[in-house]
Amino acid sequence: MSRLQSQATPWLLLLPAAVLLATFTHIPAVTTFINSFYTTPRGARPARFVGVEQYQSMLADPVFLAALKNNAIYALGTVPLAIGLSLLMAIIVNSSIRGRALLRMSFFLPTVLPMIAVANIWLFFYTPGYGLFDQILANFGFSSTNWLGSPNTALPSLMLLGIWKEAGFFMIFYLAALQQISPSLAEAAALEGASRWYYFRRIVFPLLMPTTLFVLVNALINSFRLIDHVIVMTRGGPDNASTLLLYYIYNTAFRFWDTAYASALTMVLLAALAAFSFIQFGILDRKVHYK
Amino acid sequence: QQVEINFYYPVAIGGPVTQIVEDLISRFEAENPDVKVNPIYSGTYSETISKALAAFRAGQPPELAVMLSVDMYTLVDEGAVAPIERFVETDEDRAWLEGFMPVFMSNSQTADQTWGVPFQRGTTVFFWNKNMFEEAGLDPDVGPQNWEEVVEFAGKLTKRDASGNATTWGMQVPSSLTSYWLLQGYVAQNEGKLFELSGDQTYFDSPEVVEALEYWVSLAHEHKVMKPGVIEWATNPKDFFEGKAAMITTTSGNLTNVKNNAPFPFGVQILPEHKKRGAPTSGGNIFIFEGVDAEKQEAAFRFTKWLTSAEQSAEWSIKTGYIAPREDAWETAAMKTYVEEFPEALVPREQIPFMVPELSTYENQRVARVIDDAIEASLTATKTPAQALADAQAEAERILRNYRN
Amino acid sequence: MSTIALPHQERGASFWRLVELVGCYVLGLLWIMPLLYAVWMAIHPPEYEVRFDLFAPLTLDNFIAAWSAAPFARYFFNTFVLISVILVAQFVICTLAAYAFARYEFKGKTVIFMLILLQLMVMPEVLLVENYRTMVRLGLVDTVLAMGLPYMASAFGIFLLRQAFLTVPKELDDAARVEGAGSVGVLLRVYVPLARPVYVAYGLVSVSYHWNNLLWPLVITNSVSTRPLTVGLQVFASPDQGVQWSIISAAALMTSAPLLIAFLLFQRQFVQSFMRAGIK
Amino acid sequence: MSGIEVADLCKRWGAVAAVDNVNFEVKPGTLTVLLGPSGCGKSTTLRLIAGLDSASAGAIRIGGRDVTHAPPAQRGISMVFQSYALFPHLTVEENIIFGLRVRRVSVDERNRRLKKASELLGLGALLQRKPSQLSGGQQQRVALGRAIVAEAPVCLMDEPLSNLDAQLRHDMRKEIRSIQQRLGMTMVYVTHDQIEAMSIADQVVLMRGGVVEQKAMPPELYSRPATTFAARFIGTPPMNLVALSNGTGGAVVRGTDGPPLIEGPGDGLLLGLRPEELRVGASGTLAAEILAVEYHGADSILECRVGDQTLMVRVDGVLRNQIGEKVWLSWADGAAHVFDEKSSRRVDHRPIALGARSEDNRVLHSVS
Amino acid sequence: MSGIEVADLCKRWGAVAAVDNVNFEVKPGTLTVLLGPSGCGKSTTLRLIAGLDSASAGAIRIGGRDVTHAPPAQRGISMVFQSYALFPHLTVEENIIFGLRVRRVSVDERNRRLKKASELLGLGALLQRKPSQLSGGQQQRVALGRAIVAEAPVCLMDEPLSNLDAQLRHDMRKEIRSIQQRLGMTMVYVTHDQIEAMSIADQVVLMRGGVVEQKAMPPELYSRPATTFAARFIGTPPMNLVALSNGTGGAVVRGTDGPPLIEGPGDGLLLGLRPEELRVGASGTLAAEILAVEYHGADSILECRVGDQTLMVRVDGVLRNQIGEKVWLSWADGAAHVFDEKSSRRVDHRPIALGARSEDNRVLHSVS
Ligand SMILES: Nc1ncnc2c1ncn2[C@@H]1O[C@H](COP(=O)(O)OP(=O)(O)OP(=O)(O)O)[C@@H](O)[C@H]1O
Ligand SMILES: Nc1ncnc2c1ncn2[C@@H]1O[C@H](COP(=O)(O)OP(=O)(O)OP(=O)(O)O)[C@@H](O)[C@H]1O
Ligand SMILES: [Mg+2]
Ligand SMILES: [Mg+2]
Repeated sequence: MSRLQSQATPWLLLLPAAVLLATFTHIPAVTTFINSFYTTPRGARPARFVGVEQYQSMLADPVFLAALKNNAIYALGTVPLAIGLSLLMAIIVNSSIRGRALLRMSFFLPTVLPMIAVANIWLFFYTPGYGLFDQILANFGFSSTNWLGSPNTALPSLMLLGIWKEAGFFMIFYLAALQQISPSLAEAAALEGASRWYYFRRIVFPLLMPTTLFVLVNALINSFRLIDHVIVMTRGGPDNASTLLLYYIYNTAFRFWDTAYASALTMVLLAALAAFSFIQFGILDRKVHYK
Repeated sequence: QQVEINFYYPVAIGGPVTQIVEDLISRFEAENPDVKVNPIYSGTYSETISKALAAFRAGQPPELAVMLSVDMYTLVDEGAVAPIERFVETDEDRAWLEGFMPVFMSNSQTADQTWGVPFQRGTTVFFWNKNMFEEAGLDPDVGPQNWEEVVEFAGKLTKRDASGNATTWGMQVPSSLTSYWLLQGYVAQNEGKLFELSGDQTYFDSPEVVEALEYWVSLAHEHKVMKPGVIEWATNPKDFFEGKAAMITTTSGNLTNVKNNAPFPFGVQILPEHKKRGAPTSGGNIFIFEGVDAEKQEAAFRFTKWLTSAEQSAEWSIKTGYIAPREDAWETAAMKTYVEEFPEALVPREQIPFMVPELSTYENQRVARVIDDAIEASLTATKTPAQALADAQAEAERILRNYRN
Repeated sequence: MSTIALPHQERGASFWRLVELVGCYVLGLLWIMPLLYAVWMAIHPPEYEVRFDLFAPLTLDNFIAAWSAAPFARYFFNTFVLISVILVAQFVICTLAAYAFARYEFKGKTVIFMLILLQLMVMPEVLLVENYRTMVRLGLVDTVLAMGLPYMASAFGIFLLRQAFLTVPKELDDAARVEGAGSVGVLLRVYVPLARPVYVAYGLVSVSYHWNNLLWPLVITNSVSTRPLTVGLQVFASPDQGVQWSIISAAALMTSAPLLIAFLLFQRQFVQSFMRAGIK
Repeated sequence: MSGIEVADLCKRWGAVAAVDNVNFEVKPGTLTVLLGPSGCGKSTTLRLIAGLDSASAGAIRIGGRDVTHAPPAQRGISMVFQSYALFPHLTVEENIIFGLRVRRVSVDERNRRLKKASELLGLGALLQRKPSQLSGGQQQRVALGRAIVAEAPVCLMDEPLSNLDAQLRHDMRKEIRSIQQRLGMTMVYVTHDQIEAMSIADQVVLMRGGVVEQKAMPPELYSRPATTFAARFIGTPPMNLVALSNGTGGAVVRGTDGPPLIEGPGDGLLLGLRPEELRVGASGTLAAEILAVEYHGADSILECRVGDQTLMVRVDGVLRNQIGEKVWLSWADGAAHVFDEKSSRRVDHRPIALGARSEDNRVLHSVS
Repeated sequence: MSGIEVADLCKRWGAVAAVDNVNFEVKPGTLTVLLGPSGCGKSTTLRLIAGLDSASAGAIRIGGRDVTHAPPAQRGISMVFQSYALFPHLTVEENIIFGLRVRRVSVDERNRRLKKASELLGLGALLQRKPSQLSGGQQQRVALGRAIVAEAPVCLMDEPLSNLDAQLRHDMRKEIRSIQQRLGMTMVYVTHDQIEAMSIADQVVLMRGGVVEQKAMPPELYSRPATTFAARFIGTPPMNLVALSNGTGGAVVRGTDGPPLIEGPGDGLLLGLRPEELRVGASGTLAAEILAVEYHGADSILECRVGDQTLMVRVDGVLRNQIGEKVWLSWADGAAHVFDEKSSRRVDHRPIALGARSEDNRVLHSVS
């Protein structure tokens, strides 16, 4: 067991992972950054250095601004709701309620299914006139709504699907965290005369803080990463009312073939993701740590 | 030695298209044992060009693909497709190429070369539900003939429940994708035009275009005879079958679909006129790709020629509802029988004299998206048509500026 | 029966207890409803899509129609190959890296670990433009390999396995070494078998992730012979004109069926796997 | 100040009776230890008293009031858990006053009690720390503090020291006892450690398989074990139980022919002799052969064969005897206990007075 | 059969020396115990011998061969770990033959050794179980089995019994000793339990803070501790160390004015008296006041004040004396140990013979 050999071993073990990660994460991130300062090469015309021009046109691009705004609304709308619901679900499923397994299944099932499949199914629910939602609402005297066809409802419709799909996923994390809480804490609180709500507010919720943080960051990332339902249900429409950032990148790169502009857009996305990781490692992690 | 070629095709209409394509291919292969054609179903038109261009850029293009005729400039700009003239050698070849109707060729030629071969071409036509016409006291055999009549009929046909919510809309025009195409019909009827055939100039903010869009929007907002917001292409025929819409405009490619699925007698006619008759062409051409062996290109050409010859054109038209783009196709026996049994099939053909080429520019996908957005914005009342079109024109200018020199 | 179980509390408030209970079940029903409805649509003739009738005739026609309308068999096969390739590669690559992090000390360990964790934020689909170019350069566009490659070195997998390896008692490692096993021997004979539940958990999470993944495969595949189910479904369900919801439902359910069935059969393992994967 | 009465208490988990008709009384201001091997129902009994589980049958009275169906918070009890059950996200101070906050005790009162408890337990410097920043002993003190500030008349403790090391356990035990006596608390204390039980209790309730085996003060438990189980559970090494049989002149050790040790027949009886009460000498009552010697420093444990039975003998210091050597065992008159083999209960007996016997011509029975 | 020599062994973790110049020798076929408090470097020493850590300095020889830099597998050792280190995914059988598989021992040979070991340890019926299906004692046996089949001349054990309960620990200890002797293994055994060390060892190496405090056979360690640390580490309660001071006629207990206990000056000396060697009576050598009594069943521990110092006394059974009562302490002549306070090393002394003293007019010094 020579010294040299034992020092080389970890590097050899890391090599395949490092090469792949560098090739598909680190180097692309850097080249994206570089490419965002050039134009898109087309046919006979090669790429040309244009400095920050791509970023300037981005600021003047109404679609980009709409995408940014939509994504912010999407995140702010889905994340807190999904987290709140998932916590509620976790608490339900963690209790001794009859039919726990069935409830857990119904909460979790949407998570397992492909987004593309459920989006296609939901597409029908949103169909004006005879879709599920309109059928149900018709019973209460509501008129038919063009859910995906109106700018006011298109994004919220996507958000609803997003919440439905994600809440069960986050529930699992809360469930795991709840099961980590020693039952003797509940007993100690009961002995002291704490009500259920008090116990939840003062003990359970604070103890779940690390989980909440983890879920929060994941939910934020997902809200910028998952666009399958946009592709299927609205294609960003109407009039970009439901265009999300990554969808716009996808469109720009693979529909309009403007890869340089797409690179600049990607940099914005990366900046957003970096901000989330900053939330996790920078600010909140310190506050919620008690271990 | 067998030559293998890949054939991307989209499905843009209802019906068992995949099967029809496969049938045709197996017949071609029987006649040409040295060629093997792999049909690859590639989704919508826009997905098809995405895929095909992606594959081309990756150095593995399909030998041929059915893509929107209007994507010609994009494809030419990329250097992705080969001019058809390169393969035309014999007189027979020349006769075949000249046999296409000129209106379809205007979207297929630029720089004195033909880049795509008209294949699944269509136009928009007008359908109505005869039962509802009768209920509303209209003559079930005559559709509305002009813009005003459309509004009038639709008003009569729109049904509302006690609380005033519409249960049936008088008129429905789809607007979820490539809605510029329907706008183009209105624009043509209004004696205007959307773009220059050179592919580097648009006229989105011209008064004729603005009026046309204002008319369309007025159906929903002023006259309240059309469902507000964006109407899905996919659900439009379904709404018609379900009785949620009494009159619809949709692609002629839906003829067969409507014929098979409408549970009531229906009427079909060319689009109503305004200042004059007018309608856009639409649909896909077959493109032969660069970047593959000459031998394969040649096989692709042979397949293209076979597929668009009179016999096959007629068959394709009969089975799908697309317009056969060649005069000689209409002369075939099969076609003649079909038209006798189903006279409605003649309707798209009637429209040919009034047709204008579909919007086609450089960066066509992007420009189309710009005008589509403007239409959606107007239909959803986020902007006035004039404002939306002015914005769209500015954006189109920005995009196309680079292509003028 | 209380949602947060405190012993012996609030016995009297049975009315609110009941309201609460009903609330729980309503939420559960609401959540499963979309799927039940999809199943309803898929197993009845199209006429019943929009008409709810308990006695509507059952049919498998929708499935048959969907199956014959697109080469789903091929798509299933592609997905299966894709998932197998990814899973095997992930297991091997992540195991090696995780072992290095769990049991070796070397310079820059923390920095490298951080760099790897970066991928938790920046998934390959975020960089799809550049990754596409890379694949073009490698000549891999429209191959199964291209679909899988960016995911093979999974930061999540490395992290998870590292955690698992860290919980392996040092004494077991020592014992194996005293008994004569070398580095690789210790890894294969001790760490890997002991981390088996984590492999199962990670495997399930990974399978469901890649079964469901759409964007990257959509971008990188062109042809039927590589397209996975999700892309196949996307292509299938997006004709511009006219759709039949019952057939789309059937197709959507069909593409989800293996996961759905696996989930129903192994619900516990699934939930526990995700839970295990979630505990960090 | 309230005493506790546990009457006919039963707790069934499905078919298993974890607690089976348990009766005992804890006098106000005294400390009762529930002692017994793992799984005997100690914790269950305690949890029933606390109201954390509900009784299948029987009654619990605290301070004369029937609390069998009262929720825990209304029983006037505080409790210290084995794992301390400290809230990990709260500081020591917040942990201690948690219950006072819940009960909306006034801030002044809260501070007064906190001050008193933290002085009593020496926690003053730790009040702002989180539990994870404390040692095991300090955590234990915090748990104790939480119980003290409640100023509940009754305090329940479930193996409160089992997570601590031996030295700390010893110190904390003294501390708990002293606080209990100083504050005059009524305390029920669960442990499976007999030394802990003996050194801390006013009364020991020895349990086994859900039933009470013996209730007694510690010295009585040691000197008059009621059953063979009690006899062997207390003391290390445990009491030797030697089977007797009928012999001439009284009961003899089975497998030997004398001497008679107690009056009357011996069949079905067991003679109990504690290892530390046996003496080894060149003369004595029973002839024995040394099988093994284990050296412990202060004392050594001898394994001796008498007849066909093995006895442990504890002797001080290093033994000079050799393995295989033959010796005589003797004991004081009061040191012998007799049990019925079948019921395993203690029976009264009359010992036969036996002088030390010098080595004689008796033949030791060897076992083949 | 190989002995072990550990010469000037050092192990530093950063700045801390976990093992500091340790020397000892283990004769072939004997059992040496490494004893000491937590963190004293026992495990580290053992791991250095095993080759699981590498030495910072010094040498290790096994069977005369220098193995300081050899990997564990080439040192001819087997090892039993504190937590047994059984592979939870393998059956008992697979666990036992793990090493033989790794070393590609032939199947026949493997079966032969497995059979032998499982007979020796009574594991025959358990071979197909997983470790989790075994009791602690059975798991321990399997760990032992794995060490035995290796047929390595040297066996190392790191607190192999610390996870077992008292009774089982006692039995297994005897079993290990008997196997070690029967197979003639050379064994190094780590424990922090002095009773365990005393009862099993041929030689005890007592460690503290990385250095060897004393190497000796068990009785010598008890009867002639080399340092105050050794004196207090062996025995419970630990040896009383009483500070002496100069007095008339010899050294007296500090804070008293007599009687003189040893010849010469007393300043800077400590008198060591084991609690179990002190006698309490109405007469004796030292006057004392009883501060506390702790009852343990077989014996009681008295806390007594002598001068300004506190002594523990172990007496048998229940004590009839009261707290606050004044008594006399006495001890046998050989029972006194004397240490230098500064170096804490043992020093020779000449005791002054003292007859029992009847209660007289001496005034007990009370501490203010
Ligand atoms: N929640 C429960 N469900 C079913 N059985 C239980 C439950 N709690 C305890 N038991 C059973 O009741 C019996 C008594 O358990 P209890 O915890 O009171 O024992 P204990 O004396 O405290 O033991 P230990 O010293 O191990 O803590 C055991 O057999 C146990 O398995
Ligand atoms: N890997 C390590 N890195 C740094 N310090 C260590 C390491 N291993 C042990 N030490 C330190 O070395 C000293 C001796 O540790 P060792 O484990 O040998 O003690 P021990 O006598 O076995 O104690 P215990 O009875 O608690 O097992 C301790 O102070 C410990 O903190
Ligand atoms: Mg217990
Ligand atoms: Mg150790």
